[in-house]
Amino acid sequence: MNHAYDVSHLLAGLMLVASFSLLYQDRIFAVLNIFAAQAILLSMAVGWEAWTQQRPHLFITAALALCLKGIIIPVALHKMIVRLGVHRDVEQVVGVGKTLLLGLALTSLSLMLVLKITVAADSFTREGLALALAIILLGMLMMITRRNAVTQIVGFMSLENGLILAATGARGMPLVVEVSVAFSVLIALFVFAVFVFRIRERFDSVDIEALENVRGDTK
Amino acid sequence: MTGAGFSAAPQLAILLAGIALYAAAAVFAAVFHRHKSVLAAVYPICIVAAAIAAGASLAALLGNTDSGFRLPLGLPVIGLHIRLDALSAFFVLIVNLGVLTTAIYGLGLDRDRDLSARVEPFFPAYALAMNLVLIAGDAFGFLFSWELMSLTSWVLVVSRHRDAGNRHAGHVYLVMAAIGTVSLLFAFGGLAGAAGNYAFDAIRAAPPGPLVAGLVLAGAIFGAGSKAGIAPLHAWLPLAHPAAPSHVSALMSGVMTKVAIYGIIRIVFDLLGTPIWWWALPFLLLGAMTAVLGLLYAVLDNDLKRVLAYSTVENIGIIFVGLGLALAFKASGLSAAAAVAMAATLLHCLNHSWFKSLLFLGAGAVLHATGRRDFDGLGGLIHRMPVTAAFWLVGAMSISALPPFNGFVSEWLLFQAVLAGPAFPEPILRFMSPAVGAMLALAAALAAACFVRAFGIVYLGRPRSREAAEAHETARPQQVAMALLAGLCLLGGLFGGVAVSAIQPLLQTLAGAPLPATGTGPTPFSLVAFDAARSIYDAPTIAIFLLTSGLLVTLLVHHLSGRRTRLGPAWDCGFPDPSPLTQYSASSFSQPLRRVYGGTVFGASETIDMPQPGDNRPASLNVQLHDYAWELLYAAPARAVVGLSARLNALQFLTIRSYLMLVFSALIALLLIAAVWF
Amino acid sequence: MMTSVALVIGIPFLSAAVLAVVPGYRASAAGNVLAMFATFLAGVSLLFVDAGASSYVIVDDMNILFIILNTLVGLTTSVFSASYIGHEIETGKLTPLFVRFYHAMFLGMMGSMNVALTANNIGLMWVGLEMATLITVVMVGIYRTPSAIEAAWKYFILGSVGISLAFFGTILIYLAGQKALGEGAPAMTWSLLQAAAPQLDASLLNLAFIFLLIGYGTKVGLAPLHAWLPDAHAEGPTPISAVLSGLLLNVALYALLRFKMIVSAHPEAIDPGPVMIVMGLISLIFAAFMLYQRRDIKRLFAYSSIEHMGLITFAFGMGGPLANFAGLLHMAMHSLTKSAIFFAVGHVAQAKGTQRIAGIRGLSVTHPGLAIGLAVGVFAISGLPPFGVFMSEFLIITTTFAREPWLAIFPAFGLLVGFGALLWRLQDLLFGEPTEPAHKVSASSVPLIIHLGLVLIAGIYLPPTLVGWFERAAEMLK
Amino acid sequence: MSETLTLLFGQTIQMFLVLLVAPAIAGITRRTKARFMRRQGAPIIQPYRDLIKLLRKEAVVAQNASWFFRSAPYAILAFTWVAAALVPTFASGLMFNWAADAVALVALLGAARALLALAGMDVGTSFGGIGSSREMMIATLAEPAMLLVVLTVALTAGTTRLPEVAEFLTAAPVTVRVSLALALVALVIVALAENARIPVDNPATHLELTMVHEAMVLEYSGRHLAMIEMAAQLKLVLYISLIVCLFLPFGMAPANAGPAAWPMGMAAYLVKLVFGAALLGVWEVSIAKMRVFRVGEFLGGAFVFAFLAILLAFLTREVLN
Repeated sequence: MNHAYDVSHLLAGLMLVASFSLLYQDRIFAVLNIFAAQAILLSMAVGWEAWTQQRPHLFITAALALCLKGIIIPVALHKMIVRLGVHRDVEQVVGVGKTLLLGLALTSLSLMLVLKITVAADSFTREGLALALAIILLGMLMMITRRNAVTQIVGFMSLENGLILAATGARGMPLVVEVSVAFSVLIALFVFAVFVFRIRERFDSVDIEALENVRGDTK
Repeated sequence: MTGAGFSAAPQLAILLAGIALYAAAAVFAAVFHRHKSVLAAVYPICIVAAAIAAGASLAALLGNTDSGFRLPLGLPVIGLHIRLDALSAFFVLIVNLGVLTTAIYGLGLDRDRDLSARVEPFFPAYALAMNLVLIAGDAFGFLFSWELMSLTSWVLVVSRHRDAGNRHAGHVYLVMAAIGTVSLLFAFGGLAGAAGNYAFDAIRAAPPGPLVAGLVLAGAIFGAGSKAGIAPLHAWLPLAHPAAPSHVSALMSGVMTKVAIYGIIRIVFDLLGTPIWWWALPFLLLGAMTAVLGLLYAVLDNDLKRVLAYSTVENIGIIFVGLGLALAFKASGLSAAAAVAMAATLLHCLNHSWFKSLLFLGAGAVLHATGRRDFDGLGGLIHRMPVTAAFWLVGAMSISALPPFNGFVSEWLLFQAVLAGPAFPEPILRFMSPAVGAMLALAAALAAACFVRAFGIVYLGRPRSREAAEAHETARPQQVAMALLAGLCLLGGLFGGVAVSAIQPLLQTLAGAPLPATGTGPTPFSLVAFDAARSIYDAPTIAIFLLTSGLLVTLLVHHLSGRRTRLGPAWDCGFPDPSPLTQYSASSFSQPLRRVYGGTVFGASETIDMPQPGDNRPASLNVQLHDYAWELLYAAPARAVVGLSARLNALQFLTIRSYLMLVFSALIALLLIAAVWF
Repeated sequence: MMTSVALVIGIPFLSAAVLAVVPGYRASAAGNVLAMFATFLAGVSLLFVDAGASSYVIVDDMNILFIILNTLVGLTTSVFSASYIGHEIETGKLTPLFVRFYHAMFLGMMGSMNVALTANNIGLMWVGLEMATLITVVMVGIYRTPSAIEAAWKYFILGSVGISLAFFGTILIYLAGQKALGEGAPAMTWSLLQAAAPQLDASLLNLAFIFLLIGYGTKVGLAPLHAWLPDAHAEGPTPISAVLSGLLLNVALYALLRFKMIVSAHPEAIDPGPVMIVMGLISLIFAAFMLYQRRDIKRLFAYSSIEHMGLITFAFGMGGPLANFAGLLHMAMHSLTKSAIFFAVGHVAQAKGTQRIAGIRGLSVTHPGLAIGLAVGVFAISGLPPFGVFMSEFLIITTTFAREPWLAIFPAFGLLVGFGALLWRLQDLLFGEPTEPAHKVSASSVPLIIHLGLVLIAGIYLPPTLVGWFERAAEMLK
Repeated sequence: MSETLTLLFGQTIQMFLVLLVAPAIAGITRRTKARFMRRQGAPIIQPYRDLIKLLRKEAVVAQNASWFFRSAPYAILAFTWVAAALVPTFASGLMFNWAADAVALVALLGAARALLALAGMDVGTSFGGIGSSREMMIATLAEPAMLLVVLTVALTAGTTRLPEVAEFLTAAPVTVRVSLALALVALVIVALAENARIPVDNPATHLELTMVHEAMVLEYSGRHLAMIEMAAQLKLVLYISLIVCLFLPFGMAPANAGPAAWPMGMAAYLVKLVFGAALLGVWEVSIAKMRVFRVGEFLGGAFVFAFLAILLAFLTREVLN
């Protein structure tokens, strides 16, 4: 049991490190690579859970994470960037230093919060949940501190990685596989939507700010 | 009366029949609104309904009926309570007499020109709503009907929607009505308590504590007071009342304001429990201020219907003073004085409903005949509309509290109540009563000035426009309506003593005692306030006296001088000018008053624009007035709301990232709170 | 019970599948109406079966009305859609293929909402709600104009983030229940969680509620999570706006209330009241101010929906039998009224060929019936009698004042500010010199009349059955 | 019954008494003024002659005058006359003294004034309007002041009925009360204003932009003018009577004394009237006419005095209580 705990803790910790790296990176390809790494770490973590919890169907989730988020989407986004000529630099709204500081603050907030309120829960739930929450918050932070659509998608996917981590960490939770499938569909739609909009040539770039030129209500 | 069931006193049953007739008329007219004949049929039906309802309420008032029942409608569990007691009956009488006369006036409306699907279906609906307010026996029913009353009258206010001014008036009106309703919601919330005892009986059984009572009082004064037109909340009233068709204006000004007063009486004198002396202070202060301010507005305004609306504001002020005095006396244990003040208040409600309706109907006749209601386009109508002019004169004298008409009766009683002021145990009240008396006196004098001006400018002199010169006398039913009201004004003036003895049981309930000395005067018609040695006003005697001396004068003068009369051009100190523009105008008439009062109250200033020599431009005198109530309480908040909304509107145009940031911040904020809290 | 619920959920999904392959947009419109009618009958049949709960679905006092309401509004909206969307083809805004797609998606959305409403499993509830959201995203973008796509995109991103947070909250609820109910499905079953609420882990519940409030609150449209809502309403087809405001917001709030019940039932968990009061008031007052600057008629009423969702959230935050009763009543009334308003707005937009308020004047002259419909709707939603919203607002304001006099000023202020704006706009629309053009209206006015008729009746008389449901649900809500 | 008849008789006497003495009072004032100006002056009976002359002349009415213009003088005279007849003069407790109290009296005068102001506007000339407008402006200040004065006295006496007030003051020990003194000052100012006297108005001038009363009646002639003049003279008598009744009531025949006491009362009353009229004459020669817009301040002073008076009256009551 202790062994199981160590491994899952290690994997979750590595995912958190990957989240920080995502915040740190300002090259778009590097972002994609790190995200792929995080997804692979997630699939390993989920696989580990499937094995230790004796819930083989979680392997489906692990496989999904590996294939879709670890391979297909990074590759697709890579190609898209190349084909569409998106800027290779990540446009940051908030500087890297500040972002990292904020990230640290969010991480400590989630650790403090979860550790404080889950005194009664078993240690796995506590640590796993705390790390998952930190990953989720960092994903959101990435979404709001980066301007490119691609990095925003990556931010959302990273957030979703945290969710899957939390869901698989919750022992015996039903519907996890179904939910992970649903999320995958969602992400696919996300990528597809950006791609479609670009193809329609309605917007100059995938930059979301360009999407917002038309704001409905006239000023 | 809390039990369910449908047993009702015959008066209530008959009243409900009348009310049902209103409902039928409204539905009927709404369904067949394309047929002018159906629209025209609304008024006869309303006359019948109003007569039935007025008769029933008079019977209920005289019989001191107290009857009610509960219907399984409205709020669940609590149900809808219907209740007719003497207080309701009194105001039901006011409402239905108003509807009766205005509906008679409506008979004379021109079928092709005046009838409209925007007015006729809503006229009975409006009457219906006002009646329902008065017979509601629970908070929900009361406010339901109250809002319905606002809503139906809003439709009437905006019925001539092409005029941007009317639309503006409608908007201000309904928003203000909503503010008032919310304030009343507060009041009833306080009365009902957390347990939700919304039925009046339940509220009466458990009156609120002093702090809550204070809040309820504030809510009631703000809510019902704004509806009645109390200053400084009154600014909607002179916009909305004149915007409606004139017979509706008559109802709004003459009758609906009384429904608001009913609301205040019901809450403060009935539901709120034993009064505390300081409750009277807001009434006295606001009332005295309103009475004077209303007339100062009226006397400076140049629009016939708006002048009447401002004068309504003034009269509401007088009624408020009466209520305040009654409350103060009641709280001080001076029941007899409370009865005098209450009698004055109630009679003034009745009287004002008559003369204000009369004046508005007359204004309607003028508007119909000339198409104008600005003083600068009227004049000399006494020649073309002698009947209207005569009745309007009666109305003007009544509203100016001149004997032998009815306005004076209530005014007189009120002064008697003021004179009982030294008996107050509270020094503040003792010193306030003479101040209030002074304000009332000032208001009375201003009222005379205002209506001399209005009558003089509109009916006397020479016509100031072609329309006025070609005016025609109004239709016969409209003359009948005005005649009825003028007759009521005279009868009310003569037999105030009788009226007071009819409401004795009501005074007993509201003030704690009836009038002490009614019927002890030298004649059966004498109005006696406290006792016959202290104060009597015997209108019939004075009227006979006046008639006799008038007759004597006529006989004497005609005996001495004959009746030789020669017509000639006007003298005017030898320099008569044929242009009617040389007459004194309404603005010039009010100039001295503006000089005396305008500077302090309205920040009035005059600038003279004198062209340089050689310039052909005419010189002009410009007057600037500030309506502070409007500027501070209406325009400024409206600007603030729109300004703030313009700033907040930036939030509509953020980037998605910023919106995400908002979501994220909300989450982090809650998490931080949680981190600190748990 | 199971049969009825199965029908309520199954009919829309199956019909959606069928309609997706049926050629001809007229047939699919008719099919939509038919399917929704069948669903409505299935919903009504719930009245005649015993309430109860299985591990996946539940029918109780809390949701029975909302299920019936959902199917009813679905039915009336499908009737409205049939005539409205037909007009869109005539004006060339949509192709027949898209219309077919529209009808199928509509049914799918209704089915998803029914899933969320009947779910006893909180995961299933989440799935239903998210499916409904995703489908509406697509529907909002159906016109494919730049602004429509932008609105859909905004909705999509914010909705997805909401989805994620709500899911995290669901996980936390599961963890909170895990100890008391054991691993597996029971810890995700609402009725079991509710029954065992006092034994759950209080602090986890608290944390869960925060995530659920933000997550589902995004769907409810609470400020500052509301940003998707006005644009989604304004740019999508009008029937979808009606369903969004009338149903989807309600369903999301319903989900939130289910969780509030669990949290409230735990003696040591924090009281969700204050948070809901604050968020409700922010939404109410913010939306009320935003109404003044609106130039687009649908965006105007979208903000009005935010306002009312804020008021409802406030009412539930206040709690207590009266406020909860009023909140539930207001949910039902708002649903009926706001969808009716959107029906009327759809008519107006077709009659005048624009959604811009400045282009619509003098409706009472050119389209009296429509003007009355719109005015009645606006007055009903503004809480004027004789309509149902008056009763709920009456109860909310009076009971708040009776309990916390100073607190009552805020909702009252918000409502008044909002009323000022709505009335201003309404007068602009109805009165004055009519503007050109003035087309004839082709869309059916029956749905409008039905909705407003129901709201009118509710304002005067509430059936005891309904009162009973609400009272018991209010009891559960604390 | 016979007592009623007696009282009715007394009332009738008073009615005609005031009517008869009114022109003489105006005559005395004018005469006094003339004498103080070192003029001979018209004889005291000159106003009677004027009235008769006016009555004999035919009335010239402007072509566009309405029925109101013609009937107003009758009504004005009737109202003023009734008011004058109801103020206790030589005896209190006459037949109809009870019918109208002080408040009603003010209102009766107000009615007469309103009718006169309206009559001034009927022909539609600029002068008429000037007069009416200024008259009403003055009234807005004078009437409340007067009402307050009346209320002050009523408060002191505990009744608004003038006979009772007079009796109370006669019976009460003579003490100088500040409130009553202030009230007296206020009432005198009001009386000056209401009777169109210097400094508010000048009864002897025409064609002056400052005129008030005369401007209103400019279009009247013949019998109509006679009635209006008569009403004005009656009003003067009324005000002097009122001042006398409220502040110097001694000498008045008590209510139950019967006709035997009347001659004494009448003598006292006439003396007081003559004295008052003469005093008015003295006052008028010793002061200058004010600009119209200063009148507001002047009458505002009356209002302030009256207000102070009633405040003090309330205070006195408090001290006494």
